[in-house]
Amino acid sequence: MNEGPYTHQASDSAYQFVKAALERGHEIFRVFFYHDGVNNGTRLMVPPQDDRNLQQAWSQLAEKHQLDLVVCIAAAQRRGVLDAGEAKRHGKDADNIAPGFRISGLGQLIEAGMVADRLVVFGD
Amino acid sequence: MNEGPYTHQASDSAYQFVKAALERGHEIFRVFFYHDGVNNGTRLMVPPQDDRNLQQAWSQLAEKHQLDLVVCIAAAQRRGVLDAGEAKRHGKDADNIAPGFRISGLGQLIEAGMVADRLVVFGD
Amino acid sequence: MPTLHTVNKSPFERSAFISALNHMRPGDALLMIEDGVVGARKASAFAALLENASQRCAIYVLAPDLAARGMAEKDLVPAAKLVDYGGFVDLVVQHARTQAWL
Amino acid sequence: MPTLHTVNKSPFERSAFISALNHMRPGDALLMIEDGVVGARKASAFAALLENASQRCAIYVLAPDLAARGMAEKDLVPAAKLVDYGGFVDLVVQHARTQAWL
Amino acid sequence: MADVQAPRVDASVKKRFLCVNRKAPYGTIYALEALEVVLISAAFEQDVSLAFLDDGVFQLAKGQSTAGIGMKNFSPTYKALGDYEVRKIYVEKESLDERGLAPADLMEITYEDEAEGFAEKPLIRIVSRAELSEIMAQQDILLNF
Amino acid sequence: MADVQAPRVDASVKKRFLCVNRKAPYGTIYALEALEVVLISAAFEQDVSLAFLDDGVFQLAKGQSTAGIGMKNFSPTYKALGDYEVRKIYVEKESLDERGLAPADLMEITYEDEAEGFAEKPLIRIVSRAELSEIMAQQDILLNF
Repeated sequence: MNEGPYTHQASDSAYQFVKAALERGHEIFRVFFYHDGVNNGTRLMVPPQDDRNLQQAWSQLAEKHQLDLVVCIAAAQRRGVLDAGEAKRHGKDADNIAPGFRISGLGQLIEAGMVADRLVVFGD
Repeated sequence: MNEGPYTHQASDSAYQFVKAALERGHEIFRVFFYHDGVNNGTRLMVPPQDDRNLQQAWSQLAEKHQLDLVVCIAAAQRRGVLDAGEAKRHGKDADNIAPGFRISGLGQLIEAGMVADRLVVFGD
Repeated sequence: MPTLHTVNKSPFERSAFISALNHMRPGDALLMIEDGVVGARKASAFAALLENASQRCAIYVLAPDLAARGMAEKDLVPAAKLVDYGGFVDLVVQHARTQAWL
Repeated sequence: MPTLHTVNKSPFERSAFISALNHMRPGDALLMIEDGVVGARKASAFAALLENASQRCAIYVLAPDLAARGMAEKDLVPAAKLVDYGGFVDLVVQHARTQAWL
Repeated sequence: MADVQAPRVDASVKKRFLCVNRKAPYGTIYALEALEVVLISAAFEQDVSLAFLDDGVFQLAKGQSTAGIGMKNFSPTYKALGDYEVRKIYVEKESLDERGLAPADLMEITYEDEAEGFAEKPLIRIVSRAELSEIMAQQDILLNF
Repeated sequence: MADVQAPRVDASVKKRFLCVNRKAPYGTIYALEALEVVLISAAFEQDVSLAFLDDGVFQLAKGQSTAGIGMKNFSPTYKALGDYEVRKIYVEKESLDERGLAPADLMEITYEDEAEGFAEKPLIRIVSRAELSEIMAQQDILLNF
């Protein structure tokens, strides 16, 4: 997942794809958020009430299916997506990571490529 | 300013343009951050030490030249950029707006078009 | 095992569609999603190119994205087959790898 | 008063460059910035088109963006004039409006 | 659709704004957020018009149905533009042609002409590329999406 | 350039990864963040190669100088790829031709061949479009940027 929410359809497409794969009985080893994709993982988003909330959609799907949603740490730092530990480490007074997302390294993408049978990229 | 920091060069280009305009003695009436551009206004970004910090660059330029940096409220809500008031209003436990940025409505863009002699758009 | 190629951008806006066609091998499949679906319109500037590619590759269009843009199967080149998100998943399974022409 | 057109994307990647050329009026100016600078390369697929446009419009290329991509004036079509960010500002002032072909 | 604010500037300023729409809807948010700008602009009593060219013409396509992609269908809002004092919507003919689209493939967008007993009149004007270039050259402000 | 982590999976898994680079540098971050993926992948002892096609060929252009745009010049990192066990960098000939670029316009990237007394050997291989299509078809994983 290479793009943030709302501006590009990539997050919606990836979400619909993952949901369909789960419905088909496939296992989703991991969803890796890279580049602007890390912006899907902020709990501060407040979309209009008649619009979808992409962070909540991902978080709820993760909870229901025990999905591993990984936000790339280097990409997240550049763009201001932090968990409590990261915030503390960098002297920031707030964090914004959403439930169900965890911050980890790029190696998690390579690892996913090694373990999973298929890897699909969504982006701009 | 229609794009977020780092992924697209738009924020860098707009920053260099504004700096050059100020050096030429022009007045910058306002910088309006729309679409993903709102993501320039998060104080949580922690880019690598050998890279530029675009939020700080904007904040410092704003302080030095009394620039009016306006983040579109509707676009910011969608993407999770909030000030303390917005956070409270929406029941969020944190905010992330950076110093020198203020959140306001889209009318500020129209108003800027009415008042300024020129309007230049930077985006993807 | 062949490759699934996805194109998510309009060929009128970006060259990714042409790049995909240029790199597809016989037996590969092309799936047009998001704004990419508009590239499958019949009577458009890209219709002939797509019909030609369909001689050696299967052409799929994501139906929900097509409907969002006000189009239906009747608006497309005859070679295009509609799939839903489940069909997208099946295509990923049926091909050894996916190349996303972002 | 004429219009300044900015193009920030490569013509090899997007159609924005062609759209800009198609909508420029005699006396308008084109400024190529960011990845758009690669469209001013001589001997590229777009060089003839740009030389042709230069008969009726001024063509500018943002020098800092050109240098970032490993190029210099000698790599460009002869009609292209280099400007820095200050020159960009001057162009905006000298034209009544700016059309950004995003 | 978005908060309306009272203009805080000299109300006698009236400029020509053209909102230039070049992207297909849904694949990116530019179409929707451009529309939000137009709706807001009504409160400022400016001379606002819209141009649809390149893939922007798909924004006006009839029969958009977004149930399958989980996104909101905002195309009905275009039909309300007449109520927001928009009087000029330009669609480029060459952009339609290249995409195999005809004017009949676009939504009908009308306004009520007060001067003629609120008669419903079409808002969309199909213009050539040369005409659109001329229209762009007559504007004070170009809002690019 | 980024944190190195020990692989937590079965170390005997060895897949062919191809990093497909299609965008010019600096205008977007994809080139830089793709490079970060390649550097990290070295720790996993996979068979990683890189392809440069379309505007991606500009990533390898000689003489990049970013002082004027305030961004970091990351092009020297490509020259270090040999030290990260990368042995195959493919550049598409047709993409060079269309852009008026010759192989001599690209940076020299070499690796030390252990089998031949650490002789410096070129890492870049110019391949035709057909050859690159074939190479893509031989991969397990395509990383698209």
